[in-house]
Parts: sequence; structure tokens; C-alpha cells
Amino acid sequence: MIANRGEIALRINRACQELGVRTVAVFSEADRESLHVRQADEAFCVGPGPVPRSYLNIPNIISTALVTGCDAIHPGYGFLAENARFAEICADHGLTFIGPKPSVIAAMGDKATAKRVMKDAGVATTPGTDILDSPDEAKKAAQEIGYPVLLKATAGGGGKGMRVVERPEEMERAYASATAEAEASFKDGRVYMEKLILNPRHIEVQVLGDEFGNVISLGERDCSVQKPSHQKLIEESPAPHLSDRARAALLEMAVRACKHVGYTNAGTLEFLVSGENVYFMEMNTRIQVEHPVTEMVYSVDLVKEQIRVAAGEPLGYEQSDLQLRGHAIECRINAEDPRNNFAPQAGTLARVVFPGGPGVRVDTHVYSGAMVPPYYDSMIAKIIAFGASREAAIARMERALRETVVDGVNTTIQQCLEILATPEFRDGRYDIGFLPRLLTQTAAAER
Amino acid sequence: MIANRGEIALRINRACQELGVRTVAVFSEADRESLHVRQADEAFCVGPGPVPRSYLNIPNIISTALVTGCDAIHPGYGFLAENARFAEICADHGLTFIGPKPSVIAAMGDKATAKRVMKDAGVATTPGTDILDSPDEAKKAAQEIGYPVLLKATAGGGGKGMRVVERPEEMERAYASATAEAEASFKDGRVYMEKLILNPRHIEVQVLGDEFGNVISLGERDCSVQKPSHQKLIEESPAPHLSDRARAALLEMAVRACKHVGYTNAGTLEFLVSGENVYFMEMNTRIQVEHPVTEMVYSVDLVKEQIRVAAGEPLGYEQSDLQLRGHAIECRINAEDPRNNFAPQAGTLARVVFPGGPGVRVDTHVYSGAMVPPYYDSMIAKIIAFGASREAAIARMERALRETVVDGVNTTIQQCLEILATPEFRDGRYDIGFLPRLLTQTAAAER
Amino acid sequence: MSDEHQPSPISNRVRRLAAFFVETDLLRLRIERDGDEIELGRQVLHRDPLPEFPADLIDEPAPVRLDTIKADLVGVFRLARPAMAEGDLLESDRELAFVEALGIRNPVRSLGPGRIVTIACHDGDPVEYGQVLFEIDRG
Amino acid sequence: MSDEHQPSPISNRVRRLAAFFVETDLLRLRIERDGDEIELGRQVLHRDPLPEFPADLIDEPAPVRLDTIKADLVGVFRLARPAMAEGDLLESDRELAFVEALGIRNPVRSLGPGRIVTIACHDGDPVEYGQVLFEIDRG
Repeated sequence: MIANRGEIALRINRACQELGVRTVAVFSEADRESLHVRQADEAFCVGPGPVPRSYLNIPNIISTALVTGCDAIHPGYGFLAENARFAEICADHGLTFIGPKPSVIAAMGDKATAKRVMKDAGVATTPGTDILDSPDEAKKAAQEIGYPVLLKATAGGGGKGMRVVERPEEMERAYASATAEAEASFKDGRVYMEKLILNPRHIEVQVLGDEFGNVISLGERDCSVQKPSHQKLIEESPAPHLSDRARAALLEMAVRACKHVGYTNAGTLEFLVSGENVYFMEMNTRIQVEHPVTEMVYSVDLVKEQIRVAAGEPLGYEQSDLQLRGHAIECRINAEDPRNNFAPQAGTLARVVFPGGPGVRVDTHVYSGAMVPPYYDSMIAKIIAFGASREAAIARMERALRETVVDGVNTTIQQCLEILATPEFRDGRYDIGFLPRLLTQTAAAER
Repeated sequence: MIANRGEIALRINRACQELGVRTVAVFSEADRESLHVRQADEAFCVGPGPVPRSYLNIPNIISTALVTGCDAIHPGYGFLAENARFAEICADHGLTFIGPKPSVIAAMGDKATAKRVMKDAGVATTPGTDILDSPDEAKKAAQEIGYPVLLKATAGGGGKGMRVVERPEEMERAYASATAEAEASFKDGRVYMEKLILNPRHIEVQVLGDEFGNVISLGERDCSVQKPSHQKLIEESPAPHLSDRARAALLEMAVRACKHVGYTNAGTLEFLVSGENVYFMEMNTRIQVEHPVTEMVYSVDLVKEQIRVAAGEPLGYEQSDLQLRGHAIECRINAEDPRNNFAPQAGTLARVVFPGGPGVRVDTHVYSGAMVPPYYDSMIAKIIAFGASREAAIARMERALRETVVDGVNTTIQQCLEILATPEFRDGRYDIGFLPRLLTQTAAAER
Repeated sequence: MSDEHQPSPISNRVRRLAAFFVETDLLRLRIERDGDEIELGRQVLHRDPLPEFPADLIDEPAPVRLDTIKADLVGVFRLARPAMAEGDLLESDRELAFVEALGIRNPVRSLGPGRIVTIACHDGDPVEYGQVLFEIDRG
Repeated sequence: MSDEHQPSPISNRVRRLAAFFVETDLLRLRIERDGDEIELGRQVLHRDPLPEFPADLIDEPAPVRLDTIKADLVGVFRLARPAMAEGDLLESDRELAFVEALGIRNPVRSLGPGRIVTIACHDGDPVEYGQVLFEIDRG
């Protein structure tokens, strides 16, 4: 069963169809006309539009899997993908959760625990603390680590419950608002502290593990083009200007860490990279939005591997089988208004035309006439371009974006083209501060 | 300038955009809303819908190139692509024709001449004759070659002016009707004779040559899934069950032949293959519809190479750079009714959804709401699936075809799925008689 | 590359047409000429009293106030025992069936009296959220 | 997974509605109820003679018979000398311009008398097939 919606539900359905696995889709009342409903072998409505009543409705999702006789549940990303309790409930009902063991999800889901575990495995982590009990403890810790520091929610994600603290006198207020926001967002107000690495690159490593203790890494992805909200917009593999030494260190650390925790299935270790310094940030125990760039340069099918590994098969590849070839870039096409702080857009799409031709992959659930409901993530398509070189991949992405037509809502297409045209991006010399700086410049120029 | 329409016009536009070459499209009044018009940098109407008045209107096409300041003309396939006179006219006006020299086009365009030239180059050809002057000469020749024989128009193509003759007493009538049809179709009634190879496979070799005498082969394509009209429907690379010896012989012959005639740019040598016997059939001096399967397994961009070579650059690849990887299959999505002898369909398309995800390439000029005019080739899209193995490519193609929605006209989607499901196709043991036999069986079963 | 049309002085034309139109008893008037198109219409005006409108006409067939009872969770549909049949009268609110999900029997009640018009599922059917289980005529 | 409706006895209902409809002077009658929709209509029947239809009405605005002269080949537009201007009167058929293509001057003629309303291209413009070059008022 596919416990998700949108493009990732289609992605999973594709892998299943190619493996000859029958699929059951779940959908909300708002998604009745969505492609993932049409393309699955069976489809069950599990609730109304709002996420808590449908895509997070564990009883209805489990019940659907049971009444349709499913063997396994693929959670995609978001929603229930990193919910250890959901993974446990699956197991309780004899359903295979396609992901790592619940205990591993739980350990990695708690960021402070994850850091400690990684430290034990010999992985470099950002200087920082365990969970903090008070603003005073925070102040003392910051003194040791050195300002600026970052307060982060241990249950966090998407920048929620995160505060930059540059001076001791800001700590009291920052601590209060970070814990309050974390409590409101995750029902878990606990926060910890990390040294703030100024304008690092966000580089992540894709890993795959099976139940026989085999773990392989599938290179890295540079995801430093992020909106001010820290959401990724453009990703690429391999990361430009990453020294061979830094790359080797990253990949080796990732594999070592996974073996240490007994990691199975697909996962991603996110690192901050500043010069030759590499700091483990967090691990995502699921498939990522940006997995296709890895698939293109390594000629693998990560979702098929997830399904195979979950079925108890050994990995289909050994490390030595994997040969990096060419360069791949992904642009996220979101129904958002980049000129208005990327405000999400809902509505009915008029004409929709996606690009084609050589080296272009499109993962999308929308089509001419499709509805974009207001309840969900604003991403409506991913366009991935492959090229023999980074330059060729950029040129191909530019022509692919120019071919793309999405009428009816504002999108990030033009914003992506603007980013691709900048000298920083073309040179591959950008960090996570790049897009916010570019947006500030553009806004200033327009005033 | 792009002197074509439909998906190949888009294909050429994509290559140009990625190379940073500005494009001018030409279009007929019937194609005003077509994607190739929208995506080119400039677009000029060159005449009304019917082909002779627009896409074959040489004065208007040349004039468009001149008034827009074009340097070169890419003719695509069909229309003016193998018109030696057009290539000469381009040269006369200082325009680079993106293809081989006019003399080579002319030599290969005359099938009897082509065969003689190939024979000279040491290429195995079907036992046969030069141009025949009378039915009596034909009878005498057939006696020597051995029945059954094939009468073929020297200017021919698409099965026009072609007749199977199984017995001497049929010769008189067959000769008369073949010459008459050839005269009517090509204004050239001359015919020649070939031994009829019963149910051979149609295997072709992709070649590329530059102006420095370099010629490389890019493997072969099996195009044996042909409609009763001899039009290809499904193509794949590599050809299944082709022995290493036969493959090596084919590729070596193709390169030798091209060097012999001083071939430049992209071309295809078509062979009939029967067991270990290989017979040269004809050479197409242009890009082929099915070129994407070669692009996918060799990771090359043939159209970019065409443009680069025509600009006087050396080939971007040496033979040793080319590594066959995986398997690719193409299905042609035609606006045709397979249950009614593949009768072409025209009309307005309603909902159109093309497949996406890993390993799937779509080349198309249509979209939801597009018009399919009655004047042109009925192909509206090509879907190409790549897989690590032939089995993986077939599984991927099946899921891609099941994802595809083209409402408003009959298409070949279901027919392609039926073909992919047959034991003959799955085993890779099919010849050019396969699809006609399948259609006969299906029709019989439905009666 | 495009035909440029002079815009016609359409407002004057429409004004005159409208004056003509109100003198007629036409309900709709539509004139097409070249690319232009004018359509005029009005509400129905009855000069004579209408023949009496048959009162039951638009209420045909005899009005049933149909309530649908839908599944509010995913599970397996089971009829309550003793099982009801289509056409059965319900004196008051009662349990008609239940949806079995994760081992729990979630009752489906009639939510008042009425007549069962349709039982839309068979015993043992898997049902999705929002699926119609019963239609009940509230009379 | 789908709502099953009892089909209503629609034919009987339509028959009764139709009987009612012919007694009225309605041109169209449309009844919507729940998902059902019935529409009845008839040709316009005039009981009284129509008021006289103003003869010039649909010919408004003052008729200009505009001819467009289009390019019938691709090339470069050149005005003939002496050059015409918008507003110029043409006594008879004459050469207005030519389209230069592949070194040949292909004349563009006015095809009769009239007044030049628009010269739609500038001297030296590349023109495509079917592009409007002149608009001529034939009076």
C-alpha cells in the first residue's frame, strides 16, 4: 500500500508496477481526481482533505491495508514516513513498513539522540549540547561553544523551533520562543544547542542498507539552494567543488554510521560542509524528495531497492558496482509565489505542458485541468536534467524549464531559471545563504 | 532553422537550445498552435496545411532561412530530409544543410545505386538486379535468383511500388502494377528486383561521420515490429538474440561502407537479418524516428552531434568512448485505429497525460487540447523506456504505456501493450512477419 | 503576423437592436454576422395568466426525503443481526450494521425512523471513508 | 465506492411536463431538481405579425468593405515607388509593394480600386505566408 499522495505516490506506484507488485492507493476527498488514485490497482478514500483526518489517519490507513490484503506499506516522505509509532503499528498488524526498524526511526527522529549516536560512531558533528533544561544552562553552553549558536527543537524540522542567537543577552527571549514554537509545532518543547556554522553548504549522502548488514553509499547531493524557510529548491549530484578528500570522508562516515546503528532500507545523512570541515546534522530515515538526481547519476532505482530490501532480499548492488556517471540537477516546481515569500497557491491548473526529450525526467501528479488543493505541500512537479557534465546538465535544465507551461497558479519555474543564470550557481560556488541573498538583491532592485 | 514539424522539430529545438543556438521554426497554417512553433525563438508560417504547399515548399523555406538570417537548416526526417536537390539549394544560398553531401544523399536515395555502391564497399546485399527494363528481363532475373522475389521502386519508400512475385506467371502483372504505382508515387517508374528473404528481422545500424573522415557506429536497433504497411511500431536497442559475430559484422560493414562513400553526419544502414545471414537493404541519410533508443543505451545526443558535425567540428566521441549500457525500447504512439487497419485519426485531443518517472523519455508535440491535423504523419508521441536489462525495459515500458492517457482519438497504446505481452516479443524472437500474424490472429479471435 | 480589425461601434448597434427586441414577444434573439455575435434575452413575461401549473408535477416521483448513511471510517461492512432488508420500516433509531476496523465493531445507526430504500453494500464488503452504506426514506 | 441512484420514472414525468408546456407560450422551460434536469423548447411561433425589422439594422456600422491583401510567400516586404500612404485612394488595380524572395520581386497588387486603410508592414520587414500587408476599403 502507498500511504502518501502527489508525485511520490506515483513514484512508488511506478516502482511497484515495474516489479509486478499490485498497489493500493489511499486518498483524501480532495484528491479524488489525482493521478495517484487513477494509476494504482485499487484506491481507498481514507478521509477528508485536511491532513490529520486523511493522510495522517493511522487507523483508516492501517484498516485499508488490512481490508485490501496488503503485505507492506510504503510511507513515501513526509506524513507518516518518520513516525516510529506508525512503523510499530504496521508491525503489530503484520504489515511490512518499508523503511528502517522503528527503534532506528525513533533514535534518528530525536535530533539530540541522533547526534549522540553519530558521535559514538565516530561521525563528526557540530559542536553542541544535549537537551537544555533552562536559559541559564543554554547561556553557559553558548559561552563554551562560542557565539553565534543555534537553538533547535529536538523533534524539529522545516525550521520550526529554530532560533539563531548571536549574543548572550538574546538568549532568554530566543529560548522562550524556540521552546514555545517547538511545543506548538511538535508537542515537544525540548531544545538543544549547536554552533552556528555561517553559510555552510548543505550536502547529504544517500545510503541503502539491507537486513544482512550490507550498507552502500550512493554519492552525495548538494542541496544548498534553499528558500529563506530552509526548504530546498534545487538539488544536484555530485556536489560541485567538493574535494575528493571531503567526499571520501563523507561517504565513509555515512556507511560507518549506518552500520553502527544497524540501518536498513534507504536513508540520508545530512551534513553541513564549510571548507574542508564536515558536520553531521541529521539523518532522514526515508526516501527524499531529491532522490532522482542520485538515481540518474548512479543508474539505480532507489524505490525499487527499498521495496526489495523490505521484502528481505539482499541489496541489488555492491559498492563496487556503482559508478558515478555524468551530472544531474533537480528543480522543484512549486505552486508558490516567489515574489510573495513563496506563499503557497491553490487552484485549478489550466494548460500544463511538461518538458521531454533526452536526459529529462519529470515526476509529477498534475495535468491540464488538475486541482491543486490548499491542504498539502505546494510541490506540483520535479524536473530532473541529466548531462555528461555539470554545464550540459544546466543547459538541459534551462531548456526544460523554458518548455514547461503551468497556467493557473504562480510557480517557481521562473525563479529556478533566475537561479540557474547566476554566476554563483554556474560556478557551483553557492552556500545555503545564496538564495536568501539573491532574493534580497532582487527585491531591492525591484524597489 | 528547423524545416520540420511535430516531435522531431521539438527534438531539434531542444538540441539547439542546449547548444545555445537560436532557432527559427517553420509551420503550416494547420500547425499554428503546435508546440514547435511556441518553443522556437522565432516562427514563420510557410504555407497552408497540405504538405506540398508548406513543409515541402522549398522557396518559402529557403526564403525564411534567408530573411531570418539562419546559418543552417536541419531537415529532421521525412519531408525534405532526403531531398538531394534541397540540400544543393541550401548550399547555393549559403545555408548549411545538416546532413550528408548532396551527392551522397542522391546516391543513397536511388536504391539500386545504393546497393551497387555498397557491394563495391564489400557490404553483403540481397541477391538482386539493377534496374529492369521489361517484364521479360525481370522473369529471366527471377529464374536466376530463385522465387520468391520482390519488385521494388528505385525511388521507393513506405512499401509503395513494391510487389512480391512468387511464380513466373505473376511477373507480367506485378511488373506493370509496380511500375505504375512507382510512377504515380515518385514520378519515377523504374523498378529493380531482389530476392525475397522470408520473415527476416529488420536490424539497422546507426552511424555518425564527420568531415575529417572519422566514422563511428552506435550499435544497432531491431525494428522488426512493423505494421502490415511495413511502418515500424516498436524499436529496441540492442537487438535481442543477435549473435556477437553477426553484430560485429554488421557494425564493421556499416563503418566500412560509410568510409567508402565519404559519409558525413548521422545515417542509418538498414539490413535484413535471417539467421546468421545479413543483407544490406538501404541507407537513410538522416536522423531516424527511432534514434532515441540509441541515445539512451550509448548516452549520446545524436542531434547535437549532427549540428556539431555540420558546423565543421570533429565528432565528440571516438568508437572506444562508446559503451553500450542497458536496454531501451521505443513505442510509437500514433493517432490511428489499430482495429481498422491503422487508419489515421484527426481531431482535437481532450485529456493528455504522458508518463514520467525514472528511465522514461517522452518526445511529443501534443498536449491537452492540441489539434491533430489530417495532413501529416499520424505519430503524436514516442515513449522510450530504459532498463538495466531487456526485461526491466519491457516492464518499465508497460507501466509507462499504462500511465499514458490520450483522449479524443484512437491510438496505438493498447496495441503496443498487446505486443509487449506476447511470448514472441518477451522472448525477443520476432521477425517482420510477427505483427501482421498477430493482427490476423486477433482479428480471427474477435470474429 | 496578425489581422488587425477595426472595432465596430457596437454599442450603438446594440442599443437599436434592443429597442427592436422589446417590441417583439421573443425571448431570445441572436444575430451572427461575420465574426460578431449579438444575443439578447429576457425573463419570461406572461401577458396572459398561465394555465394552472400541475402542483404535483415537479414533485414527481412522489417526494422521498432520502438520507444517506455513509461510512466514517475504513473497514469491513457487516449487517447487524437480525439483518434488515430493503423496504424495511424503522420505528426509531437503531443499529443497522457495523464497520469492523482493526478488530473494533463501529456501529452504523439509522439516526432516526424511516424506511430502508437501499442497502448499498454487501455483508463483508470493504468500505472506504465516505462510502454510502444505506439510503433511508424519512417520509 | 459509488452512490447508486434509483432511476426516476422519467419518461412519464416528461410526458406530463410536455402536455403542460404546449399550453403555455413559453419558448423554453427548464426544471432542475437534484441531479435531474429537464429542458423543453420549441421553434418561435409568432401569433402576431412582428414589428417591422429595421432594414439597416444588422448592417450597422456604416459598412466598409475591407479587403485584406496578404503575403502569399515568405520574403522581405518592400513598398513600390512612389510609395503609397494610409488614406491614399487607388483609382484602379496597381502595384502597391513587392515581396522579395530568393532574389525575385513578387509584386503585391491592390486587385482593384479602393482606399488604403492600413499598411500593415514596414519597408524591409520579413513577412510570413498569410501575413496581412494591406487593408483596403472597397467603399
